[in-house]
Amino acid sequence: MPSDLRRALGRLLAAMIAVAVLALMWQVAEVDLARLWQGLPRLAAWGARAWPPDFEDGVTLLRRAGETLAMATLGTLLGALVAAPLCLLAARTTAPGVLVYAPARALLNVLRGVDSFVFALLFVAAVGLGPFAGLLGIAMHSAGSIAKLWSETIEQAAPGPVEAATLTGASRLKIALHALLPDVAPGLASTALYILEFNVRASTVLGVVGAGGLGQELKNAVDLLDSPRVFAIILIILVMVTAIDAFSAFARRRLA
Amino acid sequence: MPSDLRRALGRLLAAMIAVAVLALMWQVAEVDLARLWQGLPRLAAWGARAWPPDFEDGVTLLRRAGETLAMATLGTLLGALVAAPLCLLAARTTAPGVLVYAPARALLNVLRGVDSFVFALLFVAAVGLGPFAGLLGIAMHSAGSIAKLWSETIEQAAPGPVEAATLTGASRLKIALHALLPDVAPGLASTALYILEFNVRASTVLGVVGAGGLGQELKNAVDLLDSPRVFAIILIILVMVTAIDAFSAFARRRLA
Amino acid sequence: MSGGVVVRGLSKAYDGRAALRNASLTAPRGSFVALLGPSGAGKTTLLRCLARLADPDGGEAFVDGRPMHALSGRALKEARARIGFVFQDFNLVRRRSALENALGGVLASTPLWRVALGRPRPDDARSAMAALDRVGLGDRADARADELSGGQRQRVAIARALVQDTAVLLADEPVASLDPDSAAGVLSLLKDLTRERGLTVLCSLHQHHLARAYADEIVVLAAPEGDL
Amino acid sequence: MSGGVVVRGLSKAYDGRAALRNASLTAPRGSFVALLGPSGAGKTTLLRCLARLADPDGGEAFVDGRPMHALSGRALKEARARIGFVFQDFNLVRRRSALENALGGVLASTPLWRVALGRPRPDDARSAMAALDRVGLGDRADARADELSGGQRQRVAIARALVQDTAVLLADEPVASLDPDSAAGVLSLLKDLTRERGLTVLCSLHQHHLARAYADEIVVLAAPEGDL
Amino acid sequence: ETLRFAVGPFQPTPGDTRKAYEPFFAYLAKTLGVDYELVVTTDWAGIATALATGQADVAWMGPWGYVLANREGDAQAIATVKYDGKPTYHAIVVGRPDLQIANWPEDARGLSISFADVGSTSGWLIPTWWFKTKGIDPRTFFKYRDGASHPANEIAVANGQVDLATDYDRNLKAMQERGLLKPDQVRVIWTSEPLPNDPLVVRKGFDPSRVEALRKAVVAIDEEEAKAVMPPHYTGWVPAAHADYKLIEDAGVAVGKLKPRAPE
Ligand SMILES: Nc1ncnc2c1ncn2[C@@H]1O[C@H](COP(=O)(O)OP(=O)(O)OP(=O)(O)O)[C@@H](O)[C@H]1O
Ligand SMILES: Nc1ncnc2c1ncn2[C@@H]1O[C@H](COP(=O)(O)OP(=O)(O)OP(=O)(O)O)[C@@H](O)[C@H]1O
Ligand SMILES: [Mg+2]
Ligand SMILES: [Mg+2]
Repeated sequence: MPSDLRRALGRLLAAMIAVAVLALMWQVAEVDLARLWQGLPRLAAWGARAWPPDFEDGVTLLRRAGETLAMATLGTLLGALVAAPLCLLAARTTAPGVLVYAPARALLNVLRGVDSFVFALLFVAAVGLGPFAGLLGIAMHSAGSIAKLWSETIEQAAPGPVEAATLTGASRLKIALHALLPDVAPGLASTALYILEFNVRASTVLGVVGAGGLGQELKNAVDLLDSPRVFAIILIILVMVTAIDAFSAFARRRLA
Repeated sequence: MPSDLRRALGRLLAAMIAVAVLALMWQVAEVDLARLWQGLPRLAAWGARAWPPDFEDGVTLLRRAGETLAMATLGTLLGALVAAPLCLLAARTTAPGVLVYAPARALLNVLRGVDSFVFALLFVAAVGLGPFAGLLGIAMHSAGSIAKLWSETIEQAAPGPVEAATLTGASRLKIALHALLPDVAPGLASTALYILEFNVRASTVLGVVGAGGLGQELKNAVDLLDSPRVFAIILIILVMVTAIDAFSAFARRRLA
Repeated sequence: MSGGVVVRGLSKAYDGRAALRNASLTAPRGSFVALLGPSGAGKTTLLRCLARLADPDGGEAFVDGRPMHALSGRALKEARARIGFVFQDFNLVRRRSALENALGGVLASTPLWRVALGRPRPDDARSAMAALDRVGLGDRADARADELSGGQRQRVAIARALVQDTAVLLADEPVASLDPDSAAGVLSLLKDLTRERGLTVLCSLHQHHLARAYADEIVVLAAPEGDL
Repeated sequence: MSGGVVVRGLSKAYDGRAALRNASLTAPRGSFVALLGPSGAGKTTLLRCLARLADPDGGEAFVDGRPMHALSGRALKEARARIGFVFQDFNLVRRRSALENALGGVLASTPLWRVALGRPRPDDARSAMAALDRVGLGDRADARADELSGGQRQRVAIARALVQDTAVLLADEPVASLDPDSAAGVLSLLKDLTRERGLTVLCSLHQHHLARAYADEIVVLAAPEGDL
Repeated sequence: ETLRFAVGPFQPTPGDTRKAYEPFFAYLAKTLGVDYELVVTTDWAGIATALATGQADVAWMGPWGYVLANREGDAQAIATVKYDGKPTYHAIVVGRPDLQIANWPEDARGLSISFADVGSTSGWLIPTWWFKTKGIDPRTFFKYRDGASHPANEIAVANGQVDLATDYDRNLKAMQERGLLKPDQVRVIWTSEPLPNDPLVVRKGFDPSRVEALRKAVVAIDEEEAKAVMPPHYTGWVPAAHADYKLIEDAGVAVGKLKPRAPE
């Protein structure tokens, strides 16, 4: 009973702190729901100015989309290659021990904590301005994201088959390939393709290294208040996002 | 046999197309490994200029970090609230039918396809400049990301318990709460906290609506090639990322 | 055709390979019918078709008077709610306690908020505890399903079906993981329920002597092909 | 203490609740020992402690002469590789075929690239097929584990342990999901192996008549508490 | 009664901008006897949106940002700021000091150049326009990138990251005075014709009597007062109207970012 009471008190305290923190954040963020409600018609009117989308410069936009897609795909691929070994070391259930697990997770945090455009700028020092630097920046940052999400997917995998494989005395890597991979493959595909999609959508990194990219065109069109062009660019991004989403669904079904 | 041959040929064709596309992307991205190799020492020298980190303006940075955290947390929370019902409609295994599934996924694609700073600008029309508009932008975009990742986690859940619950004749929502949620909870926590972390790191959205944010400070410092300040900001981001990662690990262990 | 289970010429193939071929049987209301047959004969397939967890390719399957093979939508949902099912591999929610799993049997009638907050109605909690007691698991009610032994899990699955309190119970080898005493306990409990409440039990079993001891009738399913 | 299985005073508790209390048994090399006991008695816990899938709280467990309770690191890994294990809930890789699962038994000796590309050595493939044939699953070798019936899955798990070809086999109710004929087939196969190859079998069973028919010795485990 | 002010990216960081510009808005609010709030953004899009939808009242904008806001949301210029006494400034192109360019721009062909973001008057619009009048597309003529801020552009040239960059004279001077750039680190290669300085802008539908009061209040700021409440070198305001920014508007039309205004 007293331990029950203590637990209840602890929960109450935690809940109170959470509410207080949220309230503070609410203040900082100047949340004002009434204003949002009243403003919605204005929002609609303002948004309507984007009609019809302006595809006059369509060829440029498509070229930019192609560049973006190329860089995002290669960058994500490279990131995934780096992530593949890392994720095994950074998952609680597959890491050889906390002496590997902790540094591996710290490394992942660093890779994610440094924005891809910062990595890209570093690589500018090595390979000069251009898409290659952007690609490398994307790869570094993506490796951190992919490995984190993968490691957490791996932690959720069914432990039984891995246990069975362990009893054969096989190496960790073989166990992972034989008993783990089939179980988590759809999840791995899902997150890798999400990161690819994210990189396709990402705006800042490629502009910084002078590599153009669709995100930069979007930012420019917004700066010029050219809503129909913004709309056109968003439609192109949407096509890419939808294609990647469809491919992701296909891959997950194949791997299921 | 002929069907086997056809399948083998199909695979070969797919592999060749994939290689060709990658080669093309390789071209577009101007990949040049030799140059990277030669440039690495320069990279190291350039990176070393960031030492020591410059915390002179530390108080400002901490305030920015607090603002960022507040906005990211509320935005992600709001996004997750929107995502919770959406993800059930957008998961193949829980959607009532393709007539709901397809539009739900399309909606998610739109939410992700429109960048959060574009959403934020739309909300400026409704609620004016300031953090609230940024928060709403983050929420809309995050809802799309969270619901996508959640729906794909749900698709991977063990079907057995859901089947058992279905046979009781209970409503979809009750089935999801009783039989699905415990199975996927660690995965849901993992991705929601990843999106929170992403929003903490995100740079563009808050500056556009005049809400500051640490990402903006980073962008500025990078633009000014102020490496010691960049380093300081990255260290602060790292602390937040590590804290969120630790909280994520804690939550996953609690829910496991 | 009022009550009970009637199967006529039921067939089901997976990817062109027959799993169940032209099966027929009748389990009148209040009877205990045992389903025997070698591994791979289609026992599970038959039971799943009866609950429309699988769609039969041909034939008819009536449960408690309803044509399961022909229902869909709302009607199917209602018909299913009247079927208790013990799965061969239990299908427990592994991160929920034995008690919570047993309470899954009354999910349909539990208010949403109670499901969300994990606060069952006191009556339901009592009947779930009673069911766990009857299968000898009263002292493990708070243990999580993934902390239970194989036989304990199977008994939780049985308790869940008992809590649901349906007219028909389809049980897929419900005592496979149980020791002889527990198995006898469970089967005589089911037998009693056929007498007391008119429950219809269709139950696949491996052990012939158990079938002979408890079943009113035994149906033997032959493997659709030369599968051992 | 050369070969076989020796357990002395083995105990294991989960969260302060005893799952196994002071268990002792001996299975000499080449013998077939059956482990009986009610559901929850600790049969699975004992077998898991023997393979060091669980860490015993006290006592000694020797398998094939090695002190499993005291090993760690490389030595533990090597000792484990000499133990074949049939899990109560099979632990198959559900998205792999029956054949691929059976091939899991020789994972340790298969080159990495073969594992990665799914190209087993022809010899291994042959012996895996032979094992599947012996448990009557030759015609289902290409079926994915999640497309198999309960009894078929259990037989794949047995085939995997046979393929591993170890000195000691720990089997946790390996025939619980099998019909009488299949069960007899599997148990006599194991019995033959004890004679032919000197395999030591420690096997938990529910059905007393099977234990009496096949085991050289029967060990009965009582529940550590008043658990049914 | 609160006036909502907004100001854009005039200084390297929003924090710097706020520090430099807040005193002016505080003064303005005090003179008009109202409360105020001030938002500092990192580009013009947010401000223009806010002005067009009635979410901000008064903004201090760049000329090109203003013209865009005027087109899209009917914002109106009411005064132009004076810098060192003059209501005009110049766009410039700076380069590394060691560049040998005798014949501009022909000799610069193939060099790398960094433009500012497309919302910038001097960093993007005016140079793009000028090159266009010479028959040059900077995207193909140079190794081109855009999107950097003005200070970033100067720093990039000073560090040799790019050969050339766009900026405006006031910024170069300010950075040199604050020690962010040494005098010999960059060289001015090209200077534009005089451009109208930043306007003070009010939103569409802003109360006309208020507009007059505002205009009077800012025009009344003399050099002494300006020293106290405005950033360094800013010396006051002259009255202005949309027509004063026709040059900018024409440039926007010429580079194809604005449609020609239908004759009224
Ligand atoms: N989802 C599936 N896909 C393909 N084949 C299946 C599937 N489910 C079952 N089968 C096959 O159908 C046949 C009948 O399976 P079923 O599970 O009904 O057998 P069973 O009588 O329950 O056997 P057991 O006693 O082993 O549980 C088996 O050969 C099995 O492999
Ligand atoms: N991971 C665990 N956490 C907590 N308790 C456990 C765990 N595993 C087993 N137990 C408990 O330990 C006791 C012995 O379990 P064990 O699985 O060894 O029984 P068993 O003899 O194999 O039973 P069965 O015949 O039902 O498989 C049971 O009461 C069980 O609930
Ligand atoms: Mg079955
Ligand atoms: Mg057991």
